[in-house]
Amino acid sequence: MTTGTRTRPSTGTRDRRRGGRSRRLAAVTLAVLGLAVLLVPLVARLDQSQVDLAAASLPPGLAHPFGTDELGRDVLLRVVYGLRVSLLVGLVAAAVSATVGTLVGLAAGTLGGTADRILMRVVDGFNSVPHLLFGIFIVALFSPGATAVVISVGVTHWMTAARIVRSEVLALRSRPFVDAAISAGSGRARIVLRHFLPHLAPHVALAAVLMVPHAVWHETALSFLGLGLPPHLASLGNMINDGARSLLSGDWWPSLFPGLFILLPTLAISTLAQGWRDRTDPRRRSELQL
Amino acid sequence: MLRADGLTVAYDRHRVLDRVTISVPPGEVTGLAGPSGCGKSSLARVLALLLRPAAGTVGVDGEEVRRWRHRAAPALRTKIALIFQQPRLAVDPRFTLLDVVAEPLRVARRPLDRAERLAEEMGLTPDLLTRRPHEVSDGQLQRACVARALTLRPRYVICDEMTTMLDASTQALLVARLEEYRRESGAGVLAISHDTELLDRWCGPGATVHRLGPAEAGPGQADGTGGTWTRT
Amino acid sequence: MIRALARMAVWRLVFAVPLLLAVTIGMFALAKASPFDPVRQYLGDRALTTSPEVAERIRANWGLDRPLAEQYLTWLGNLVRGDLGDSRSLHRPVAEVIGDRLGWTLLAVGGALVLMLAGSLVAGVLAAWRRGSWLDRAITGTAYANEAAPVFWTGLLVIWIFAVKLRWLPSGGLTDAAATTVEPGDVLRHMILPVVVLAFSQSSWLVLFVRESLIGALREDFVIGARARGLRERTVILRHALRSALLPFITLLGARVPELVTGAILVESVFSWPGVASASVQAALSADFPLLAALTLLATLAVLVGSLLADTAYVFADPRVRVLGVS
Amino acid sequence: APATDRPARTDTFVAGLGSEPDSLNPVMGYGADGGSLMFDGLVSRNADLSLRPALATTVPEVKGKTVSFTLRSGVTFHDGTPLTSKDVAYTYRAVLDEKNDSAIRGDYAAIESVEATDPATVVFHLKYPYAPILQRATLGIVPDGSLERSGFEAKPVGSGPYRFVSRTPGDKIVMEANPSYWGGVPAIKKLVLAFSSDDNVRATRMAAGEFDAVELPPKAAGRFENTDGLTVHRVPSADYRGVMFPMNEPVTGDLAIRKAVNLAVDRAAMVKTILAGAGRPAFGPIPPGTTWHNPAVEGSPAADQAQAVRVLEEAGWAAGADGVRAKKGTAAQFTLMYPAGDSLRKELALAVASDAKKVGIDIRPTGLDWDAIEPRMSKDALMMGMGTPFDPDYTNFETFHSKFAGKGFFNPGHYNSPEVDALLEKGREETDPAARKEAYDAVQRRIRDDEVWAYLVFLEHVYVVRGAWTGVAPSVEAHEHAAGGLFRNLAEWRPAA
Amino acid sequence: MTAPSRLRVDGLTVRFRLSDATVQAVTDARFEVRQGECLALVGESGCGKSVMAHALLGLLPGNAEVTGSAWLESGDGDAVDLVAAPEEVLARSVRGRRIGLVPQSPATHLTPVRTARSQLEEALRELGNPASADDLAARAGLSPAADLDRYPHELSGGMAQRVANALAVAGDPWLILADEPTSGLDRPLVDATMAELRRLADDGRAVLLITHDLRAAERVADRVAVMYASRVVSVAPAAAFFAGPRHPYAAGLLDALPSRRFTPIPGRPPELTRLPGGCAFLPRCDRASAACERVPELAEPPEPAAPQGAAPVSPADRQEVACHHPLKPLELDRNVAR
Ligand SMILES: Nc1ncnc2c1ncn2[C@@H]1O[C@H](COP(=O)(O)OP(=O)(O)OP(=O)(O)O)[C@@H](O)[C@H]1O
Ligand SMILES: Nc1ncnc2c1ncn2[C@@H]1O[C@H](COP(=O)(O)OP(=O)(O)OP(=O)(O)O)[C@@H](O)[C@H]1O
Ligand SMILES: [Mg+2]
Ligand SMILES: [Mg+2]
Repeated sequence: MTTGTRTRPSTGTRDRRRGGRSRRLAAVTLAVLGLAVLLVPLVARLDQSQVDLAAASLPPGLAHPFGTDELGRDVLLRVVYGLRVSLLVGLVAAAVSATVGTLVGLAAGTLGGTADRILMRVVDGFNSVPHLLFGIFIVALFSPGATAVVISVGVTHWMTAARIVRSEVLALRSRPFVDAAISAGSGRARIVLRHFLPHLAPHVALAAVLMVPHAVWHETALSFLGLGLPPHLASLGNMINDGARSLLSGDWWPSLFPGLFILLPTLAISTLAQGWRDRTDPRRRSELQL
Repeated sequence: MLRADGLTVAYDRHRVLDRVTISVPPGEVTGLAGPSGCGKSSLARVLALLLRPAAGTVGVDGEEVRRWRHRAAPALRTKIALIFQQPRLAVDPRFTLLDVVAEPLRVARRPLDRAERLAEEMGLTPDLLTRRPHEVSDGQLQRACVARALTLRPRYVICDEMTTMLDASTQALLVARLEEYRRESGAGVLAISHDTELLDRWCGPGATVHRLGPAEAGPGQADGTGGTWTRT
Repeated sequence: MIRALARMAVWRLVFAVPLLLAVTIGMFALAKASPFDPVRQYLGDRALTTSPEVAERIRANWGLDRPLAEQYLTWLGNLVRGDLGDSRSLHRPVAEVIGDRLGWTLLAVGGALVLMLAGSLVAGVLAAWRRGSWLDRAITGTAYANEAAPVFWTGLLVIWIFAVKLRWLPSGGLTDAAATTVEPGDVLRHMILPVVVLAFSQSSWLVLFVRESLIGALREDFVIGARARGLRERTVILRHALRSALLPFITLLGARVPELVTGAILVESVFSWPGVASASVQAALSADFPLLAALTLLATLAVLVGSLLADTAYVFADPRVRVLGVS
Repeated sequence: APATDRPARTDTFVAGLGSEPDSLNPVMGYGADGGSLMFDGLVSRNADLSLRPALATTVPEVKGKTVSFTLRSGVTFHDGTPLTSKDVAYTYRAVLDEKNDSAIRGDYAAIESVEATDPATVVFHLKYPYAPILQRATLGIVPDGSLERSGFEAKPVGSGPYRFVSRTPGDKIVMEANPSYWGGVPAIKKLVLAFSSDDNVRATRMAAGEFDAVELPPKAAGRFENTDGLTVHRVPSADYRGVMFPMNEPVTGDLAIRKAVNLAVDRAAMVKTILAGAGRPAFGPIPPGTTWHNPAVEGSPAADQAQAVRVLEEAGWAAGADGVRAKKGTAAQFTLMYPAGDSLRKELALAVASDAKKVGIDIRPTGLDWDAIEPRMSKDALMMGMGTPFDPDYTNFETFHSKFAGKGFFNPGHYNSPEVDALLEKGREETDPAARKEAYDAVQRRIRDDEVWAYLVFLEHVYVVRGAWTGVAPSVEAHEHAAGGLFRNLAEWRPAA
Repeated sequence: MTAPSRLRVDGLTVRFRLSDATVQAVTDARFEVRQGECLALVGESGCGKSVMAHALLGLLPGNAEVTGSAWLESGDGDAVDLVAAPEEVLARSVRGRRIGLVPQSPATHLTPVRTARSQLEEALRELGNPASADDLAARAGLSPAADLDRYPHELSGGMAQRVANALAVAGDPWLILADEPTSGLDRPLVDATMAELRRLADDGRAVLLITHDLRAAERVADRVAVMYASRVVSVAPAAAFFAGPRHPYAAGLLDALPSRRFTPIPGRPPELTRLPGGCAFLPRCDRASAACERVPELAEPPEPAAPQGAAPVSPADRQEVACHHPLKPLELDRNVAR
């Protein structure tokens, strides 16, 4: 019998390194996109809405790295402009709906009883009215524009987050450590802030990240109805919708590139959110080394 | 005086305590013993105002408690500190040990140095304070919970099996610390334990040790009779 | 516990009536405030060549010129008598429109729900279990891409692969174009693609949430406990970690139903599936009060039942929820 | 290559259509222009759009304010009941009945009353002399009392070459050949109209062999070109798109601006890229190649920027620093609205704006929904679309007559020309075709001279048909889809040998 | 010939990597648990007992580094190194089946959303044990009818402990790692649990009993190992240990019992992130000398505990201690007498 001394190595460092790389990549991606969105409109000498029928539907090439669409507009430039609109709408709407949802869910879950009953029926009520109708109405109340779209997405999409948050709070609030916190003199607000929120954060973050592309599409639907931003202005969703028509004639670039650029920031944000969660989750290190 | 009169506790119609009466006078150690599952921890939770009894009253320094958990006035809640039986469950896994100990101070907006001092008194080394609960041993966590209980200088300390996870030496250390605190502040201590030897040693002569029978055994009696015996 | 659940159900019933009233009133108000003119939507293409007098007359016939309260009360009165009115945009009694289509939507949405449930559980569990592996990356990447991509891309891709290239499945319709009867087998074949696309397109949330909460659960002590007992990995993952991570999943199942219906709209139109979802868009856009109100009523009932089921399921999924009660 | 390997179905023909009729009731407007295969009108149209008798034995003459039709004998509805003048009178009265909310009631506003004098005769009494009444007689005839009977929508009964079998709303309508059709039994025994609103999906389903014929946007049809066994039909239409100018606004009210826009737009490029070749440049409301077209109203399909600039300079619109011209402090700038959901109009609007920019006119496109557009039409220009090939009175009367100025979508630009008013009225009342032609020629010329619109393009509708057929007779189509398109005479299609 | 089965831990070392420090949780542990034997492992809170138990089952978190070896040898010559064995081997054939674990905080090791019964029955089923859940529960001191159908949060501390005890033996393991199996139990239950463990050992199994309850250990343990600051500092037969421990720390520990002096060992335990170079007990030890700057090896003390001239000591009776100045066996007796 041999008495080999072998080692069960720590997987932690390797994991951290790999996670670190993808997080850095995500951060760089977001930074580049952000810079492009902020700077390109300042320095670009091309007009994103300039139609040039003679140069329509050119495949990606040197003059137009992403090609041109069926009206001869430069897809790259429009993607940058579109990102501006869509990122703004997506991020703000996601933040709004996640915040509202979290607040309502926390309130319902922590207060319980009648407050819970009423709040959850309000959630049901909001869920019952067709989202589209609701969204349309909100936009009509304000004048069409980015603000209206953001509010419309926010108002129609907070319910999912609210329900998730509430369900988690229901499970959390009977945990003994909450009792311990109460016993230490903590009031409701403190328990919510210091004990519930950190536990809920990953779920809320995930819901918010998922809301980003959703909001982009919501904006496009409204714009198609003439209630969002005018459909000839570049937004990623509008571009994909427009590009879909040329799909069958084999022109993939006018719809593929904007599609990629909805995905890219979403993935980057989600990677960052994951990293943040892993850093804050105390149990990250306690995962077994399997 | 922290006292409970005719306490009945039931979980979903399953009755755990049946008309139990107990009192914890300030400045003294009161013992509580009883078989496993007889309702000691439940009684402790009621006394800490965390669980609303099905019947009976709880009085803190003569004031009858009408609201429980969050609703009880924070001043009342922090008068009574409960050291939970299962430390792993009683701490938020996201807190560092220092956060755990200092939480009551943070709530009360008091300086945090007392937390570190207490932790040290309980034999926790400084390197432990930055770790999270699952990175320390159960005994270390239990000591953090004891330290937490003492941070706000409570008038009553309820120790629910405070020393189950501790070796004899640390056990002796903790009991000594608690006794020190009791003598210096005049707080009342309710010591819940199965370890009669420990209770004997801790409570000393003249102290009351309540013995809780299983709930089926009928009403728990007032001091000095029935299931309770007083050491002389 | 049963009593608690019964009490909860009774409370729901108590709340249901005012909620239904509130929702329908809200819906009427919304439709009224909608920028879309029902008469113009009704006239469609012809709106441009119809004289304003004709349009006015139709408006009057529909009672649109009367006060909102009166319109609502009339509608409510008819409803109580079991008359849902006539759909303006579809020129048929609302009951008939819904009766014709509801079944197909329920079939598709129900199928999708089941598929989505099973599929996303499997995918989410795999991703969480093999966290950080290429499998996880593939699953999460697909989930995000799926959420970012429009449904019609997915639909087209699937049609192109399975109907055009492989020719395994029909690409649209309820039955074969030439069929005049509705044969179950035929419907089943036609159902596959829309149901799969619908389930797939709506599953991102579920997959990612299952993954998320399972990852959280896998870090808990009780998983170590289960492993220490020598239970099979499958048991540990499914019966311990997943079982305790189900709460958000159940919630999502309940909360995503409205989204599922929204998704159904697109899928129904891509696959020419004769469901009620596409009719609901039409109703919303053309401010077709009677149809819209009936559909909203249905939706409210569905949402109420859904949330009741979800809350009941909580209690079974996590007994700790019981302690302080679900209202 | 798309499916050609599918065994040819001779008995069943599946046509893939983009939009589904809301209603199958002619009274509500279904196939009013003869586009229904389930219903016959009193008259129907030949491929060249000339009228021919259908349920009527002859195409009658309009005499002043009355016209009477004699019915073909022995015609029965699909349910076997004979079709009589009572049914005809019922149908028209139902359309005119205000209670029925018929969308096409306005089109029949000229009718005072309809009388069934005997089982084989119906007499129309008109409110005013109205030459196009015969064109309106293509309306399908429904059985007496069918609106009062519930279930007509669910199972419509007509007298046409096909009878209703079943309908799955959102999916398809199935019909079968009427074995006792007076006009002869159709060769296609079973006809399925399958609906699929997504253009790409329709094209894909065609490729997958599920459809025998399909209507497609030009780009999607491109891939079927030169494919064995498939024929691509491009059918010209009277459906035009153009910029409607508000005449009372400072900028668009200026003839020079309108003229310059008309000169600056590159119609050839629009047809080539935006329409993918499926269209023709437009210079007036009546399509070339139809009887009523005035060939004198023509222009250059390519842009003439030099001429546009000259016109502007002459009128005093001087070039400004930012490239936008101005005249007496007014910038040559206006808004061009387009319906947001209509991508064709959006693209045309963008193209117009780009072209105009080159000559110093700043046009700002705005996408809105129709309800937002309506109140703004007297202020802002609009990318409009209309046109029917049937009678020049249709739409043009309301669009250019000053008495309709500002009434809904009729003459929204407030065009006001007494001369045109008179000519339109003459055309409407006159029954002599030659005199009418003369009047409408003059109307077209005046509109052209006044540059009331900047007409851009006439569309062509594109169809792909599988297999070889004889009897396919496309005719110029209208803006509305009530004429059936290529499929209007499916009953006469015969498989080629 | 079949040799007795045993667990042979040799140089087992566990390090936790933290962002700013390394925790020396177990250092060079060396001991054996033989068939039929109950080895009690005692020591100061936080000295590494539970970590060692988890290390033996491969259940340490991702930031742990385990070196050394721990051979689980069965009578038929089959041996597996628990440190080097791949996860599948541990999962399939070791955990639950050959080594059962009673975790220290039993309540957190129970899945919160399932009843005790369902978890117990599941374990029995998966581990192929035909015994009934009720029997097992009854043996652990639970009342099957009243207690088993509860969810973990409805169990009292002692009940959770008993459930954990029952679960640990569900797979009928050869070795039981019992980490504080009696916390929260009242005296009769403690006695019953200890008797049960003793019975298991006598049946040819082995028990590694980690406990603070020295009185209970005294009754069932064959030998006692003492850990201090991550090292095993003393291994001795139970009788000898309780009669007179050789290590100063062990002596102090016994002295602190409520039934004895009830005073803590003076000084503070060392930080495991910054262990001193020499004997870790040095700062608290009244016998320290310059020699203690060197880490003492675990070895037989100079004066054997066994009476002079007796037969050679069997391995089971051998005493080992890691101290440069071990106590004489009698020195403690004096204390006890007081
Ligand atoms: N949340 C709860 N829901 C239902 N029953 C409970 C709950 N908590 C405790 N019980 C039951 O109440 C009884 C008393 O529990 P308690 O924890 O008070 O006992 P204990 O005396 O502290 O026991 P131990 O000494 O084992 O800790 C037990 O039977 C237990 O099962
Ligand atoms: N995951 C971890 N990361 C870092 N340090 C850890 C971790 N787990 C345990 N430790 C440290 O390792 C040491 C040994 O812990 P262990 O749980 O084995 O102690 P123990 O001997 O079981 O004590 P107790 O009697 O209190 O249960 C402790 O000092 C603890 O702080
Ligand atoms: Mg207890
Ligand atoms: Mg331990």
